[in-house]
Amino acid sequence: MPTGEPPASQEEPGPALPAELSRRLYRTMLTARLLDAEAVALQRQGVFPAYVSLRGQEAAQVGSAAAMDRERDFAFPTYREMAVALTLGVDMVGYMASHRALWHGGLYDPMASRFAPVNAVVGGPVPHAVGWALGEKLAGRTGCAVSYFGDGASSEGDVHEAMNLAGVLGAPVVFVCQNNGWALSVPNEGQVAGGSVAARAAGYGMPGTAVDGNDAAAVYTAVGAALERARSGGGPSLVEALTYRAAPHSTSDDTSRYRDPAEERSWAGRDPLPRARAALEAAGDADAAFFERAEAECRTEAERVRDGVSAAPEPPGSDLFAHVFREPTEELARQRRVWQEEVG
Amino acid sequence: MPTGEPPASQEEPGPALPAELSRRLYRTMLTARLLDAEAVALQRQGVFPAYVSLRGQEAAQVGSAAAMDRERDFAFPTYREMAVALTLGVDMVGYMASHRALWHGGLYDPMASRFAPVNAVVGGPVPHAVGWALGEKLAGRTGCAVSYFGDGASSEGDVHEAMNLAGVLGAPVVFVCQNNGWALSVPNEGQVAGGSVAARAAGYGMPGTAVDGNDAAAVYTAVGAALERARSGGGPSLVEALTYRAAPHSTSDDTSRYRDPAEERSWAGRDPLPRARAALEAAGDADAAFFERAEAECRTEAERVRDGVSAAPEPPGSDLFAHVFREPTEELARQRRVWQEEVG
Amino acid sequence: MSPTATGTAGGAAEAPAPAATMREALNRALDEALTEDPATLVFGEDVGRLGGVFRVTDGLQRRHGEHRVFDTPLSEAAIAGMAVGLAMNGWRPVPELQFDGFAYPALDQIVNQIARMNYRSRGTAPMPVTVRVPSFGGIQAPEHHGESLEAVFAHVPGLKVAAPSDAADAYRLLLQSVRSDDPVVFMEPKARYWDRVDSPAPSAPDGDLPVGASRVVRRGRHATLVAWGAMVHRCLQAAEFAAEDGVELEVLDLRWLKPLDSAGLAESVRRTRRAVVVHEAPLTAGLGGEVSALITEGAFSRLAAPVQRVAGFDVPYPAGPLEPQYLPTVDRILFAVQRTLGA
Amino acid sequence: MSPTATGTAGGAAEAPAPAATMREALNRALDEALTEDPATLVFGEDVGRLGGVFRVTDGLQRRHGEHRVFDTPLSEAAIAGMAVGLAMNGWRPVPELQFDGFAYPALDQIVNQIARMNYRSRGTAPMPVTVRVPSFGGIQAPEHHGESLEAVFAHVPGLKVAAPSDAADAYRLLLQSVRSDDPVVFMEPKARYWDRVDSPAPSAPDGDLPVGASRVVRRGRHATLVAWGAMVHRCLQAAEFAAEDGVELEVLDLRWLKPLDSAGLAESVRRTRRAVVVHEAPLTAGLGGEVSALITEGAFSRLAAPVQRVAGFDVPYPAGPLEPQYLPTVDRILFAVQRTLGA
Ligand SMILES: Cc1ncc(C[n+]2csc(CCOP(=O)(O)OP(=O)(O)O)c2C)c(N)n1
Ligand SMILES: Cc1ncc(C[n+]2csc(CCOP(=O)(O)OP(=O)(O)O)c2C)c(N)n1
Ligand SMILES: [Mg+2]
Ligand SMILES: [Mg+2]
Repeated sequence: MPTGEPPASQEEPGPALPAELSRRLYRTMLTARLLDAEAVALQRQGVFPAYVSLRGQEAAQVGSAAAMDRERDFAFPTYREMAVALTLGVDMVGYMASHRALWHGGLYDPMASRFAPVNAVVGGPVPHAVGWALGEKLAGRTGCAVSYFGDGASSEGDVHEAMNLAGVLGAPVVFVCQNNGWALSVPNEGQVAGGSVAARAAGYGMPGTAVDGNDAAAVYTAVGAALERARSGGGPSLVEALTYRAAPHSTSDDTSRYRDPAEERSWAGRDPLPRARAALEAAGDADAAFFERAEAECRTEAERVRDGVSAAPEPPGSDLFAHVFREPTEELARQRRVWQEEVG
Repeated sequence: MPTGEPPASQEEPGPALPAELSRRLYRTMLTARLLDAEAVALQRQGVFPAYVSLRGQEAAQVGSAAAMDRERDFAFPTYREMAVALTLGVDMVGYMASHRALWHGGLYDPMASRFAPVNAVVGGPVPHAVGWALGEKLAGRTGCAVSYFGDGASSEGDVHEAMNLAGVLGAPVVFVCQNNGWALSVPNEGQVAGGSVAARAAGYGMPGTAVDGNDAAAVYTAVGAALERARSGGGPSLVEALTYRAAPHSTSDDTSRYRDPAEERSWAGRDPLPRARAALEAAGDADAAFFERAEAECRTEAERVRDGVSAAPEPPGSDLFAHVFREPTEELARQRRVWQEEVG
Repeated sequence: MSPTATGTAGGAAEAPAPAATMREALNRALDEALTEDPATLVFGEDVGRLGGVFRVTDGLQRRHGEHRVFDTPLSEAAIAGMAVGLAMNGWRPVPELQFDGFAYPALDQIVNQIARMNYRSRGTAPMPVTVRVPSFGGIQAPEHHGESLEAVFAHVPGLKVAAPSDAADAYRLLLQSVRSDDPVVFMEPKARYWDRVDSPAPSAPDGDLPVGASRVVRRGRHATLVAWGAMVHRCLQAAEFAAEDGVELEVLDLRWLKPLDSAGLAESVRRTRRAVVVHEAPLTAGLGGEVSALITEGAFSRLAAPVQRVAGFDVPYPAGPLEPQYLPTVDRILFAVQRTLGA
Repeated sequence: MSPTATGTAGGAAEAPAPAATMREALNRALDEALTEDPATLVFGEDVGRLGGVFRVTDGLQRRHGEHRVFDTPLSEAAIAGMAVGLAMNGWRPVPELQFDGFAYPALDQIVNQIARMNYRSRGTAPMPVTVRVPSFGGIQAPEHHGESLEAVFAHVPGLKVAAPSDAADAYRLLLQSVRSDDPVVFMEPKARYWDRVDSPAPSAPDGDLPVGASRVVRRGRHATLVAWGAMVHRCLQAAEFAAEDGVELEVLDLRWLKPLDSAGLAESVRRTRRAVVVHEAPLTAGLGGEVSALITEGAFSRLAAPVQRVAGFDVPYPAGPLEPQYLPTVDRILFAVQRTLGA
């Protein structure tokens, strides 16, 4: 489907979720939205060299991550999955440290958080998810891998190889493509032949679903079903969350060069946060007091993370050498001495 | 479909072709079969270090190549497209020189033959075909590229990137996958998730057809339609020719380690040559005299090529340096002098 | 400076004024190449509508049309691979790989296809491809946006490799590369994109320099500093400091990393008797080893000290605050000079 | 010998008898690794049912099961990429890339992922991956089946690189690599697969050699030949010839191409005062430059002549009849020795 025209499915209301869950999703989305705004501000203030905003994709990220089993599953993100990290309980100061360029992969513990290090290679982490999932199957465990990637990444050879491999091995992995309409300056028409990433799944013999990516409940339900299927031995599947990159590609980007503000406005009408709020209200699952409290508490949390990452100490120069090998080499020790004498 | 079980479509008879064309296809297939046998013999005699037989795939190769316009189109082969070369009128002594290891790419003129140099990187040449096809479109010419690859190659990232690119650019290219059931020792089940390469086409928004690859007429018709479509601006399409690698992967391979002779026997019953002969006879398009003459003339041609490649001179050592650059460098000239003094 | 900082580029296709930035100079070179040869094509990720994340291709699509300057999907291997087919069909492709670290997915097509097709076809299949790769570090970018792959590219038979150090030379080198009928990997020093300073003293009218020629950008007699890309400027800074102590350093800008100017290296070091080679890439198996070997082979009898190497450490290219700790500093260069003088 | 020649391999997991071929020795090392650590996995193209095109993995699937030794689709990038995920999930992957030339499609995953994950995760994500790559030339194979990528691998921070020269050492080095908790690229010299000869005089009980240690396989005093993989044997042949003329050549087998044994190189050349480094890869930016630089840095005052390099030429690896013209010959090695002695 051409970028900008929201998919038909977006008109249908998402399936109803338990009130408690709906409220949790909303609160997490709100925290993500507020923290995202803080991050953009930190970049403007020069605290972050650059930042990649996920604004508009909160429902796709929170909805998909909330469906994961935090004890068993493992997420493989790109560089834009801040709300996934938040949903999975990753140390957000450590996560944001990646955007402050304190450490490329972030300063959180990826193994303990079951959320891989931030990965800047488009398509690169997708085969990792398949390998991790195969590892679960080989070990007779029941965890699933969730592989996050974008519409642009779907053009990379690694993504194809990973999907085919997952199909052949029956690996318990869920491929979550956030199709936000744009890969930097290139819209879907110039990126995804055929127009649908979900449609690729059939070619690998796995289920592929396109869902309204701005409806957290719809995403939660689709990813939940895919996880259930993978967990019960049904193999991989693909969920394409149709959403929109409401912000520029990064704080250094200039959308005026390549996209029509009208498109942004049309998608603004489908902003996942007001929608979630409206749904909660319509269902009578939340009252004014809830929204007031949520606003306050989420803002406090966003500010806590903002202050934490701003205050985080820079890693010492010696960290250059700290994690290159687990079994140190004499040559690197020698270079460390050179650094100590001439730079450190 | 699991390897070994020939597809249902194989039961249906292929569409009828003009008698003259049917006879030409048969003669080319026969020459390929005989030349293939000569090549295997040359390897046994130690004239070729190794050889990759195409036995069983004559219909897929001759049928597809015969549909091409030799004045306008361009073929991008792998290492197993001998019968494609033969059909396109490539200098076969020059082609076979590649198997005698006289020159990796072969000693024919690829540009004049409109048949790219032999390419040993599985999947590697597929993006070349897309680039060539785009070049035709940009130039306002009407040629099409034909990209040959195997079932195993379909797992490579390059093939995916090329198909997506072709779809996005509307490049006039026909992807011809010869699914011969095996990628060296790995059958389709372990290679092609979902079981069908043709089914991948839909994911790129292009037509994909699986045809009986042992029926030259069926392949000719399917590829002809795909070329017609591409030539008239309809963009890329994919034809999967379901066939069988009747011989080992190469003369150094040992199929007893990985496949059941019963499978080979079941496919032997579908050998494209007897089938083509039967079809010619059934249609009354050829008589005994024709088959006798064909046998004799094709054998003569196969022997001419065999004798030619056996007698071909080895390239001089100085050819090491001859074609590295079009604009020579002093450093390479210096190395050539070292070679002259110390080796040549 | 961020990897996608915005900016503007010049329009006209004449040689850039000395005060043009390297981005503007490169933009004009591409504009001129597109103008002089209708077979020239510019394509890659975000090079069309956006004009490139560094704006090096800014305005080219508008001026030369969507058929000759176009965006591709996110497929590095296919970008390099389609260049092969386009070249075989008579075109002169100038693909861009958006960042150094993302050249790896294209490496198979560059090494096994682009660099070999002329050889494989015994000189019948043309391959006039110039692969532009914004390269090297120094701009506090995300991971994989600060890599130096020159040692990898220079090792590949059939490839030529260029890396300019200033705006004026970038213009000349890029035009020379695109006009070449051999494949060239063109490594653009991101850290110098916004820079207007040209090298003080080109040894020759650079326009006449053949492929493979280096140039002495500062004359000196006590030791030779050898560098390319952004490190040339750093060596010039080091030479300034050294001059204050009466140490006269010669600075040689290699410009071409393949073919390498072994004669130019030997000539300079035979005079100065001492050499320090400086690069951003990790030390081990970096191009500094090759340069050191060439100098030692070409000037052994005159060498007063072993060639010193000042390079990045053997660690993954680090994030922001550690970047200045990783890259060769003026101090490290001067320490190395001291070691050669001490000997 | 063809790239898929058949053969048999030993079964038991004890150290190979001196008379075992390198293929058998490697097979036994993998067998032992699979036996001693249930987390070890062997996978790649045709390594399972077929037992590998060189039969190095022959019988392993039968003995250790289809879950621990398995075939993958034809996807080099995914083979390397899945190793990352498997390692992060507690496994010890030993993937095979079927041939050197087909390591390029996997290079992005090797360089940008396998080699960096431990660093990127600040030491939390384990990456005990050993990537086996049948490498180098000399077997009259098709294009892309005779490449030497050691200079590329050795340049990558976070990778270690090993290349054995004989059967017994291949067994020890492969076990040492698989047991290492760091990623190792293990380059197997195809041309020696069928070879039974072990090196005459290991300088030490090799079992005790740490990662990065080279070994002197022949003692001499007039010059040091430095090599790895199949070129070690060629250097030993050259040393035999030289001995007839009373020239005593020392032969140093590097074994580890990262980390490099700079101390071992310096120690040897300080004694012999002359060195020749020999490799199959093209000369320019080959590992020979690094070795030459290390020797010159470590033994400058003792060097009687510049380190000589005998390498493949800067041309694509050629087909059959040209192969012996491309690869370093005994003659070329002896000419280089003469040059060092002449100086
Ligand atoms: C292999 C690779 N190529 C190019 C880039 C540069 N780059 C970073 S993000 C991006 C666009 C990615 O688009 P998409 O996959 O849709 O993800 P989104 O940014 O929309 O979240 C590009 C081209 C990269 N990081 N990795
Ligand atoms: C990139 C790459 N990986 C591995 C190989 C080794 N190899 C050569 S042919 C082959 C099997 C190819 O199978 P398929 O694509 O089905 O073609 P077929 O041999 O059946 O014609 C393999 C693994 C190669 N040549 N290129
Ligand atoms: Mg996107
Ligand atoms: Mg096949």
